[in-house]
Amino acid sequence: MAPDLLWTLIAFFLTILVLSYVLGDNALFRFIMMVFVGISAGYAAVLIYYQVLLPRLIIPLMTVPAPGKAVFIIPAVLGILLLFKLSPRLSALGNPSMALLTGVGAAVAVGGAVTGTLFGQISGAISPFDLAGVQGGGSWITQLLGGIVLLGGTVCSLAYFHFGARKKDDENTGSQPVLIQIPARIGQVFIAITLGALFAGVLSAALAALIERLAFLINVIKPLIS
Amino acid sequence: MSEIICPFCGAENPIEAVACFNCKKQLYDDVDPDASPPPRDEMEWLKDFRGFADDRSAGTIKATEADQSSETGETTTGDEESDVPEWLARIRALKEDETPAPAEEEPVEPEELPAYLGNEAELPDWIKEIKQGDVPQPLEEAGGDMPEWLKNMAGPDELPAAEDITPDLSMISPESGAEGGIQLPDIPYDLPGEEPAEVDLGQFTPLTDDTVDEAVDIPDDLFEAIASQPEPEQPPEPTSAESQDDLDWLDTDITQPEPTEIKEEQLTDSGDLPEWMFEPAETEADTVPEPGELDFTTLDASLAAIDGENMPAAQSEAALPDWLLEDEAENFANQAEFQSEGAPNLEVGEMPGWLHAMRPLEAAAPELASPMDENRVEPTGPLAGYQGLLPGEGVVTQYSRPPVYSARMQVTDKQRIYATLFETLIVDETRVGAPPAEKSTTPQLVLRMSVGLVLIGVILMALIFNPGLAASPTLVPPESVVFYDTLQNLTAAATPPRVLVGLDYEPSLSGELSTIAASVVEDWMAGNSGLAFVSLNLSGPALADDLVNKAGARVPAYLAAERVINLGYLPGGATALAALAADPTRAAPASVDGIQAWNSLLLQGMVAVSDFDAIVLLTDNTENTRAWIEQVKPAVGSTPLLVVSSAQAAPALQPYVQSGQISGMISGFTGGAAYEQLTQAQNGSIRSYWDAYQAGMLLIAAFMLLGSLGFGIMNIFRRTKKA
Amino acid sequence: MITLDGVLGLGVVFLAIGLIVILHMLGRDRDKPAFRKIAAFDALKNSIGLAVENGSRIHITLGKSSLTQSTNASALAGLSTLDRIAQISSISDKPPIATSGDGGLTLLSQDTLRSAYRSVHAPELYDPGRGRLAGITPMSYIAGTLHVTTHEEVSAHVMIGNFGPEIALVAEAADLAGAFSLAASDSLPAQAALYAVADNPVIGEELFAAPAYLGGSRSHSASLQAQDILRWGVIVVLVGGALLKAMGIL
Amino acid sequence: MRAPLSTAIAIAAGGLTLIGLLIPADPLLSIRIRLVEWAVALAGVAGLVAILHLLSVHWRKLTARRNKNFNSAFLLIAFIITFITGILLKPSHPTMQKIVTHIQVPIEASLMGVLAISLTVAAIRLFQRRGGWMSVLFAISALVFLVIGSGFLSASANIPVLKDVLAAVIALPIAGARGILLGVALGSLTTGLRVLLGSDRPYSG
Repeated sequence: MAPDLLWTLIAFFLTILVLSYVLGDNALFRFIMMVFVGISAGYAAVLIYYQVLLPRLIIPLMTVPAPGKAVFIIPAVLGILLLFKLSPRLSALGNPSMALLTGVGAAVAVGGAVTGTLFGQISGAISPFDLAGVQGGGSWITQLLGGIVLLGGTVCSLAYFHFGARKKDDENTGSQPVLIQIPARIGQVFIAITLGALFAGVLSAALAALIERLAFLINVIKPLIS
Repeated sequence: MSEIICPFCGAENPIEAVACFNCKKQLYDDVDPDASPPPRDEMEWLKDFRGFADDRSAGTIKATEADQSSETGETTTGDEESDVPEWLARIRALKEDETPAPAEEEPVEPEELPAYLGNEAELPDWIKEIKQGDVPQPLEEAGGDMPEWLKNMAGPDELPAAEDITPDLSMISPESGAEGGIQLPDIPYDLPGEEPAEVDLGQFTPLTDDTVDEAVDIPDDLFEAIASQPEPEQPPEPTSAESQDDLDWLDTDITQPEPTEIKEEQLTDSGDLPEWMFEPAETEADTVPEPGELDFTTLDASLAAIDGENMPAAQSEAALPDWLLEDEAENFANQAEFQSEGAPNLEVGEMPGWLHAMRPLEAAAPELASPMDENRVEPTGPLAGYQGLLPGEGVVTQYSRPPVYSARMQVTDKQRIYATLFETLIVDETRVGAPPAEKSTTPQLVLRMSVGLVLIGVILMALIFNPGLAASPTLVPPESVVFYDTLQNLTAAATPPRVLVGLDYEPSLSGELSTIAASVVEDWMAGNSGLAFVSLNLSGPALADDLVNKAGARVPAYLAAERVINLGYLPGGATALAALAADPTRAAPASVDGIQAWNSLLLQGMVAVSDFDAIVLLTDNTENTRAWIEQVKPAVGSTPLLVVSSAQAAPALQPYVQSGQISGMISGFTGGAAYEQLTQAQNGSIRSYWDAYQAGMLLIAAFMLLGSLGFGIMNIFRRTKKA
Repeated sequence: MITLDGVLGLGVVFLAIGLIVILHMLGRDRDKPAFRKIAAFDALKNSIGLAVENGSRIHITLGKSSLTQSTNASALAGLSTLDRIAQISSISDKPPIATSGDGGLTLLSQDTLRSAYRSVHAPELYDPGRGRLAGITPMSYIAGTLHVTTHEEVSAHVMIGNFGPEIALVAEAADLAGAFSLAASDSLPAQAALYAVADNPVIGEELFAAPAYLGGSRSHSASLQAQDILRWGVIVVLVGGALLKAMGIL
Repeated sequence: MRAPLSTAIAIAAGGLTLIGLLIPADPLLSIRIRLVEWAVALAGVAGLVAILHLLSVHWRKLTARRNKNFNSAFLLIAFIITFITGILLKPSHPTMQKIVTHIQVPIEASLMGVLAISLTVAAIRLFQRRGGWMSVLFAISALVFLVIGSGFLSASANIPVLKDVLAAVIALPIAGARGILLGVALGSLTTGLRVLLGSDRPYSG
């Protein structure tokens, strides 16, 4: 049997077994899921070794001359310390490595949130109000109205998430002032519309995946039938 | 009418019978066959009563002594109140008031004792009497023929030394015992009959060597005293130290009214009690504490606390262990018998009518029904020869019907109304509702299965027959138009463009994205563009190769080996992108094949991301696209960022499109189909799926509409039902 | 190269730090600030109580975001939530189980469980097997989490982190198993899918409020208050910027 | 305070990286790049450690006295085969490509297909699960965008009014999405800062 056909048959049966989940959870599906987790973990381990550790740690440590080595020794040591996480007794030795990882990660999250999303979205929200450069040949009134609706929607959606509330007795949850409740309600409308649109998008993507899989099954069966 | 069952032949005899009419045997062990039986109405109840007195502890002796005095004609005290027995006071109280005093109604609750002590108004009559100071009086009167040791116990300040007391105990005469007994309050009269049983246990505990050793040092003369006791199994009396401890223990009882605590204190503190008293108590410690005995000690203590002048009596009584009080009671019993036997001609004391009238009431109480003679010797059975055993058959013969008391509760109308109100309040709580039906997942599974099968069936039909009914989209979103224009402009340029392609979709969505991206990559290939693939996910490099192979197969003229380089996987997500934006040659130095990418023909001379003519992002997730926009876009300046996105990410990416951070975008099958319309591609890959896609989308919409309507209407009905 | 965005960004960061620190210092433990009611978190508290009562397990899944990705903030919030839940349910017969789709996140979930048990003086409850990697790729992570859903006697699933819409498969499996499910994600597609599938969906920013609503430390409340202040700052900037733009000044 | 060294490392590394991100000028930029490289390498090691832990968990399940899970054996076997093959052949080898394209892709894409059915069922049962006007709006919006997404309305694209209406409707979700994104950004900001201030220390286990 040609290796390509073998691979195709493997893909064919895997597709059928996974789609059998539509009929309910079953032993074959669970078996396939476990195999899948194992294979993806194996593939990831190989990729991490060849594309992360080898080029970023091991090779530089072996090739880079002494002065520059120190730069690679630190992550190597931290990496070795991280291996102690496998031992419940010695796992604390890996904490500094995790601390560095977490600190850098937090910084990346903060930097991205500020320069990327905050500034990006604010400039995006106010850009329709640039009446000087009306896009697409549309009238400036349409653009302004559109901008106002979107800005209003954005502001109200933001207001919906306001957490503060009036303290009632000793409870830590209370009601919000009307000044916030009204925009919050309007914000809910926009959020519901957005979630609905996103849901349709997710359904569309998932349906596309299903169609592609079913088309694959047909393509495999067709030659066998004819 | 009660009957007596013969313990020997089981024949029933009338209650007044002394000997069984059937077997002619004595029905009572404690009746001397030689002695002429006294008239029933005089002696029978007295015998019972004496028996009762025998098994009562010291308190009862007051009543016994009163009877005896009625026989001997001896008056105890001049105080009228004092010679009225407590039970008589109770009967009077009963006559006066329908509701009996709690002390007589039920055994004294230890918890209530402090209240008793604290609140004088609630004190039972007997305690009031003591408080009136009529108890010490007999002590003074009896002082004449009081033994020396008892005189010494006049007051707490004159407490005699232990060695003075201990030997004299052996010389206690019935009289002195009686005198001593007189001081004792009649508390045990109200106590259940189990209490003496416990005392018996104490008496029957064998005095082993261990116990002797463990006991607080017992002087030799104490053993002589034991030997001089009428019963050989009488335990040794406490030493002076113990009696002193007893006094302390009395005091502590006030502060610790809890019966169990008191008992434990007695049990645990071996200094308080000698070992022989300690052990049996231990055996009973496991059983439910007997309020009787505990009340006794506690109340003694309360006596001590109530009035300072009562101390002598309390102390003298407390100084004497239970078994000694028992012994005094026996002496009375023996004396009474002795008198009845030794002086048959003596005129029998007249039984007062009131005493006779109340006797059935006494007989009714179970403890009164069992006369126990400590002198009786077991005639038969394995315990033959033992003295002071509980007479089983004797008890059998003494059963009598308990009196019937009215159980009717007298409540006022107001109380009844409150009760009814309360009942209505709790009726819902007490009603057992039907258990909530367990949520069944079967309908959901059936719905899931049927929806899945229908959807798959419809898609399969559309794929197999491909009717071509679905019209290609003519509405093309502006961002797709920008995408198309940018691509066309770049590929139309004199020098083929070099494009950085970020492959950032998971295998799960490769069905959608590889299909859309294939036509885009084909167009880049058609313009002989140089493509450098970089991926943010692990499967990316493999998916990139697969995409290039698929697209390259449709553009035979394109030399993929020269024009395409796969920079592989960029670990670190946003940080890797930041590194890529800062210095691509360091972030992705080599290709997946291990070639130094930036020295290759394709990427030669490139040092920054901005050197690329365009950045094309094939993505299925918003976050990584955001990372590209946040980290890479600022570094590339005017270089266009074109996005081919999955339909699931498109709405979330719209803000970035509108803000101009994304130059152009194709999203989902719809965007892909629109792009194919723009490129006029004849056999685009999306076209083959279009019918199935549109049918599937409309079917899902129909399902959703039907489901929403159905469940929405059901909800409305449910609400109206509730209303 | 110093850019205006960078300087402004630094200003925003220092403003946020100042707000958090000041509000943290002003806040008192006894007089915690009041927040609006979020039904999902009330339901979560109840389900934790029920899980402790009936001796079933609570499953917290932290998503697939790598620590080096900008989406890791949701995972960090998930870790704080895991810490609180582990503390609250420490008296349960079955300690909670945490799954994740990233290596670093897995190790952090183990550390979080360990420190949570130490803080309630029950270090013996810690079992590294309770903080595990479900799968290293996004879909294998879902596959591994599905396995936990069906095999670990879980009565409550708490999904807090960065997911794809495929997390809906886990929420559906939880629903079929009759288990409670609370789902919060910073990913918009995942939020949309979970809104339809999960029992108690948490929308957008509410995800970051989970630790404070579960009775977290004063700093959690302070950061929520700071978020509110910054929110109105952003609203003011939006409106002001729009006006200035319309007037051609900006 | 617990783990002072780790906390100091987290605050220092995070602070330097953040400043380097916002002010990309040397030496801050080079420090940030270096720290990020270290973090990436450590993330790789953490991935391997977590994978080893995953294997140990399934090994325990396999060797457990009670409730043995034999599927764990298949997981371990699948891992070993893939790992050895990958180490020997390297990731760029066609066989490794096939593992992705003929094993991972079919399984993941099929799961995505199953998700389509799950979401359809969820959409049908939406009002059974929860009522409220927000759900009604969600359902209406989803329906409208499903129809638009299907391209069904493209046939009637010539109607000018409909074209404008569709353009306006398609733009509507932007407002909500922007509001959510801004909110998430604020949440990310404060959450990240809690770590940078040493208030949250998930690494102090």
